[in-house]
Amino acid sequence: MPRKSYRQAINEALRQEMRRDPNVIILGEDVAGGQGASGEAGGVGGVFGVTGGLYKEFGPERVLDTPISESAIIGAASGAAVTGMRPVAEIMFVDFVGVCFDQIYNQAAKFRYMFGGKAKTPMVIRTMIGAGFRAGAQHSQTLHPLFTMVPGLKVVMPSNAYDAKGLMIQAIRDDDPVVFMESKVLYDTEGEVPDEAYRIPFGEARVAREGRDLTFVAFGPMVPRALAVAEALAKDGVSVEVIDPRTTSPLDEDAILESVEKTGRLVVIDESPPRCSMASDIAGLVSDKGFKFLKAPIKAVTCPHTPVPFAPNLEDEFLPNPRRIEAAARAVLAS
Amino acid sequence: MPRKSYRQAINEALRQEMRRDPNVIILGEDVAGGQGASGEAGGVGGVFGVTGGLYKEFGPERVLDTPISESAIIGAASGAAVTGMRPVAEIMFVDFVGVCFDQIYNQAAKFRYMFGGKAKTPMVIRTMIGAGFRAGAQHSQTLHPLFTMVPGLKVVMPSNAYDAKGLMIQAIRDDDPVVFMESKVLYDTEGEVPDEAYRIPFGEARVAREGRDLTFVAFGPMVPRALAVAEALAKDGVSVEVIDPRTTSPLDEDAILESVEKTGRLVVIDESPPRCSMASDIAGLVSDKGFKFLKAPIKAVTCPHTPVPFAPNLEDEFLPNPRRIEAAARAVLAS
Amino acid sequence: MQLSREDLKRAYERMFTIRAFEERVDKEFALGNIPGFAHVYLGQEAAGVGVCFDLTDDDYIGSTHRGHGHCIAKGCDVKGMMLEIMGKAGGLCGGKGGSMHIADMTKGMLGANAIVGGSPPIAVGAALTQKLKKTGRVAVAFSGDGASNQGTTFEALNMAVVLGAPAIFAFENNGYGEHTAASYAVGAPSIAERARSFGMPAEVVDGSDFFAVREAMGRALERGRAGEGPYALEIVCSRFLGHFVGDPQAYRLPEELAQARANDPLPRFRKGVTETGLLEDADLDAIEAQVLALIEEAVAAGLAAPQPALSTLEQDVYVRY
Amino acid sequence: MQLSREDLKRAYERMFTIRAFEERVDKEFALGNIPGFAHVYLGQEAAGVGVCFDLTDDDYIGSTHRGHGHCIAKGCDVKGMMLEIMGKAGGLCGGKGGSMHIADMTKGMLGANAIVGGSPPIAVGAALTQKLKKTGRVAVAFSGDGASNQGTTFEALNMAVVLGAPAIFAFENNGYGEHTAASYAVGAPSIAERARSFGMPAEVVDGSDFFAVREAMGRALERGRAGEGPYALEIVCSRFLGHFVGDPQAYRLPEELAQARANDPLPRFRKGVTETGLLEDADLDAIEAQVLALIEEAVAAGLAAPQPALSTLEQDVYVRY
Ligand SMILES: Cc1ncc(C[n+]2csc(CCOP(=O)(O)OP(=O)(O)O)c2C)c(N)n1
Ligand SMILES: Cc1ncc(C[n+]2csc(CCOP(=O)(O)OP(=O)(O)O)c2C)c(N)n1
Ligand SMILES: [Mg+2]
Ligand SMILES: [Mg+2]
Repeated sequence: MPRKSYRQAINEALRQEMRRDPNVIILGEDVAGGQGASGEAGGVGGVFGVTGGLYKEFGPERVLDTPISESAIIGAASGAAVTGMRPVAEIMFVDFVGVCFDQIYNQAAKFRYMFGGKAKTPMVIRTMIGAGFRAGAQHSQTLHPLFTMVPGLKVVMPSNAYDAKGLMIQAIRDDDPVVFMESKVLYDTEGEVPDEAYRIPFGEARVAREGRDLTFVAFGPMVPRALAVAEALAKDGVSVEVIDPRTTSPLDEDAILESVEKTGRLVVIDESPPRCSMASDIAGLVSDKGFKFLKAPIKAVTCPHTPVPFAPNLEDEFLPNPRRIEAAARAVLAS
Repeated sequence: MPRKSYRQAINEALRQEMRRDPNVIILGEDVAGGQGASGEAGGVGGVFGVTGGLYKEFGPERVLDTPISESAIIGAASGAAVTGMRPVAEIMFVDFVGVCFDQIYNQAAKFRYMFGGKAKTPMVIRTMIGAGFRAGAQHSQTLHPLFTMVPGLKVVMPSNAYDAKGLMIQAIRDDDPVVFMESKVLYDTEGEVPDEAYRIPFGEARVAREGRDLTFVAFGPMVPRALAVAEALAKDGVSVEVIDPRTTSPLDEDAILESVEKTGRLVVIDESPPRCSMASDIAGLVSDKGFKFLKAPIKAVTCPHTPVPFAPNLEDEFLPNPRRIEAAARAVLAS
Repeated sequence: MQLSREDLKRAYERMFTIRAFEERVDKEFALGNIPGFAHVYLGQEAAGVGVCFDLTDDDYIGSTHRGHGHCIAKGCDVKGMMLEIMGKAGGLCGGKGGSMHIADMTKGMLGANAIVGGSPPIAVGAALTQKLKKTGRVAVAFSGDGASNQGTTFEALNMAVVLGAPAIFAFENNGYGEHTAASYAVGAPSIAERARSFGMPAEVVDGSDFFAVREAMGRALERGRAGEGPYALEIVCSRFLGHFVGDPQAYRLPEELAQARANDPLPRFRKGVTETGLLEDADLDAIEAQVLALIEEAVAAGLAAPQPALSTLEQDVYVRY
Repeated sequence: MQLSREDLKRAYERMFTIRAFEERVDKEFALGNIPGFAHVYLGQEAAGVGVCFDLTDDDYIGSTHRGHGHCIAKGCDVKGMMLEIMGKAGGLCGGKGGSMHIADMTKGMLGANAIVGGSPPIAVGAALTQKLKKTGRVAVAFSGDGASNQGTTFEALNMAVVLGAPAIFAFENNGYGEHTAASYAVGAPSIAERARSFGMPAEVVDGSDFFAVREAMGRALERGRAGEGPYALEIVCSRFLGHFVGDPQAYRLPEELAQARANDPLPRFRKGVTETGLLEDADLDAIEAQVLALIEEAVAAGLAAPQPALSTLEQDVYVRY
């Protein structure tokens, strides 16, 4: 199977869906780039190149650059969605969501329910997440709990190139608003990605590694980290199962509970401050429905309750790192 | 001790702090009311009357009506706070926070940390929370998890008049941004409230009722509901301890853990959809640090994963109601 | 632009339906038959009807918390509205929306909106669809004077210009945002001028004159249907009652309220069409009688209707598969 | 308004400090000594220095992601800035802020801001303090042409008018928001006109002319210090390099970039003051030498400085008690 990067996988998904369905449009800041400039338009394709080349193929009526007006971007997308389009809107860094959050959680997410099931809002919000780029407190957040808590939103966190393509295609064909969280640190990671279109249903976790002694649940960019620690622990004879839920909403509760039923031990690894996080969300699930399986406390490896610091050494310490993940695993195994 | 309503208690706290410190100002929509109108100015005092009379005592330089521009309200407050004032800004219903969330979580909340400890931002954001008013999906939310997850914010949820006054005075004197969540359904509830100023420190839970068999943790408007069910269960010989954390950030972890150490059983009652909620947050805490005390699964009684419905019967069912609280308690007691 | 007798009757029928509906809402609210909040549209009927008069079901509007009038003007079913406002099964949103969230996609009604400034960005999106699909249709964003100060509204104005979307911004300046006067909260000398400075044509129009509103809207529509971009109208009007049902309005002097009633758009319309002989008083009286019967029926149906089934509580959050 | 020799030297010193600082940032970034993103201010020096020239430490500015120039213009310590940008202990924010979050309250610098449109509301608050405390001080909100389209910025304009706050909106129109031209993204014919329509005086000024900027700012300051309310400046300028360090700028033709360099504010200043005999080339050369030494020192200090202690990671989130 051809190897492609996470970035290419997303780009391919967008391109294939745009070819398939003329209602799919892309809008956001610099998704084309160069509009109104003295030089060439369409040569940018997003600050990290994810929408590269789409303007050239589909033109200005399908790939729309916008002013820096995120509320209007999201509103334009949801208004277009309820009237027949399938927009893919970009909020460049997820950190910017605070200027347009109303249009997401009070508007697009609520239309279907609030209007008694009579509206459908098929739109995707693409956004980049995560620390590790030394980009400081306002360009490094993850914020998936913010979306996960909102009824009416579906929330996707692909951890690898294959999933990124299949989940994006599903997101575009889905009839609800979907927040699609792209990990900056994963853009250049490669994997086997089929050329043809395929979808990965939402709410179906992937068992990224099978194991017996301990369950890791990890999201997006934390999945490769969890796998690396699992690998290291295997050398010590510890068998770790790694679950990648792929979507935080809907969440594949069964997959998590089944794994904990088998292992009796759980560590959640999540790039987020700890309070009201996915780490606590999973703990809430398992300490209720999986309580009888538990042989040890549930541990969370998260970021501290701080903004993302700029200095590289502080940022590295801020992220759930192998040392902290391993320590949590050992603590859970010891009890 | 004089009896006062929750509304009066907050009004009194504001008034006393404004008298004490000329840097305390109030700003928001219709906090005075009637500006520019043909009739009288200052006669409104907020849509629920909480700031009533303050304009008349303190005038337009201390009680500032604003346009419907929440980002500018919060920005004006934080900009005033870092330059020497102690603003109390109002976001009328917490539901409106989506239009100004950036100014809260990326700006005011992050200044202190992001600027290396060199800025202080003493401001209070007053806002009204909760369902039960048949006000529909965009005027009935609670959203405390949204603030609790943000490092740099302190989050207050008073459940009674006495606490409301003491916590508001603390909030105003605090040197950090504080989100003060006022429960609409509690405004008319009365309690004993001293005339003089007093403060209740943040992060100190109140044991609202002592008990042996089971711990309820409840927030804001859910505290009286939890107490009522505890009362009912007492008739059946079940002794429930009710913990009111009073602030969700900082959270009094010790009080919760101590209670669970004693009872071994926990039900969290929270007005919020379930995902990434305070219910899961508390479960995360206890399933780690209190695991060894637990004799039964941790149950959460929350709202369903839906927007707030308008129809009264649906809204009543949406809220954690006595039937559901009691069922959870019995399930936990039975296992 | 001269309207036929049938058109004139339709205009009056729409305006009077709003009038009668809202007066009844006010009354049923006081009787406890309507839960929650209600913001009535009394006094602004000519604005909504004038704007929507020449729209089709394939044109869209986005509305506000004060949305009943817009719904009726856009052709929503009055009985379905009343049931919705009463929180009953069979309401336009199954009772799950309520007064501030009535929507009807089949009528191009994108929803009332309880967030001030919530609709304009959405309307730009609906307008964008029309542009991309080259339908010649438009989308209207109703906003109040208060909403004209919300950042989302400003962004929508600029976005519509940049995308060349056929969005029409109908600013209903009724002088107040809640209990604060527009003269205080709108720092600009004029909402229309401010909109114009974003790069679109804009005009001020007398909102108690149905004909003036409709004509101004005609210019906006002409531009929109021709694919030439957005347009803004500042429609100056007055609300007869308080911000919400129950607001005592101490901040407005009796003279101001009297002045508002003196400009009542309905008698003005009646006077205009009867004096010029276009319609007879009897025509209008017949319409009124018919409308009142309809409202009566809607209220009776609303009172009789069951509450929504509890099983609907968790329905329609999102598609499940 | 005629400036003394000392003032002129100070002006050049500030502009050249920005120039040398940013050229060095560009270089150190390429060498891997500066982590993350960097948005340099090359070409816009006269704008920042012109705006800040007559401000005191008790006047405030709110800045942007492109904030180094504003910091220097407002008097922030260059060494503290370099350490901060390198993420080192001893940086102005202890290494926790970085390029996009430099702040110095003692200099009235409220912070660079990585959220486009983040600063204007905050600056209005700082201005409100001055109004309420009757200090005669002002607060400046720097924003780009791109930021001029953000809802928060529009709200801030209106709020400043309504509250009568002495806020000065300095829109630096460098023609681009990232890789999109202002001619595309700003639907309005002019940013200044758009601001004026909010109800404040506004003017367009040539941002490569230090004197023109300072004079326009003088008018804004006069109004602000007198307590008469806000003011807007659209400062037309050009950025020499890409949006961030590393942007190849294929969207700008070579001629446009050459034109930008031809309007370089520094030679223009030098030419102006030497031709009229106010200063000698030697004066300016001496300043340059001095500044270059200072920057050299700052870089050396930055490279030598330790990383922040890991114990600071969880410090200063909020006050604990
Ligand atoms: C974002 C937001 N802020 C505040 C409110 C509360 N609120 C509801 S209606 C209203 C006044 C709106 O005034 P205007 O836009 O003039 O409309 P009108 O009520 O006059 O029709 C306010 C402040 C809200 N619903 N949403
Ligand atoms: C709310 C928000 N949206 C988008 C961005 C990404 N972004 C950073 S700088 C920039 C362009 C800003 O343009 P302008 O205001 O003209 O400033 P300039 O870079 O030209 O100085 C953008 C889109 C952001 N930081 N914040
Ligand atoms: Mg109004
Ligand atoms: Mg720019």
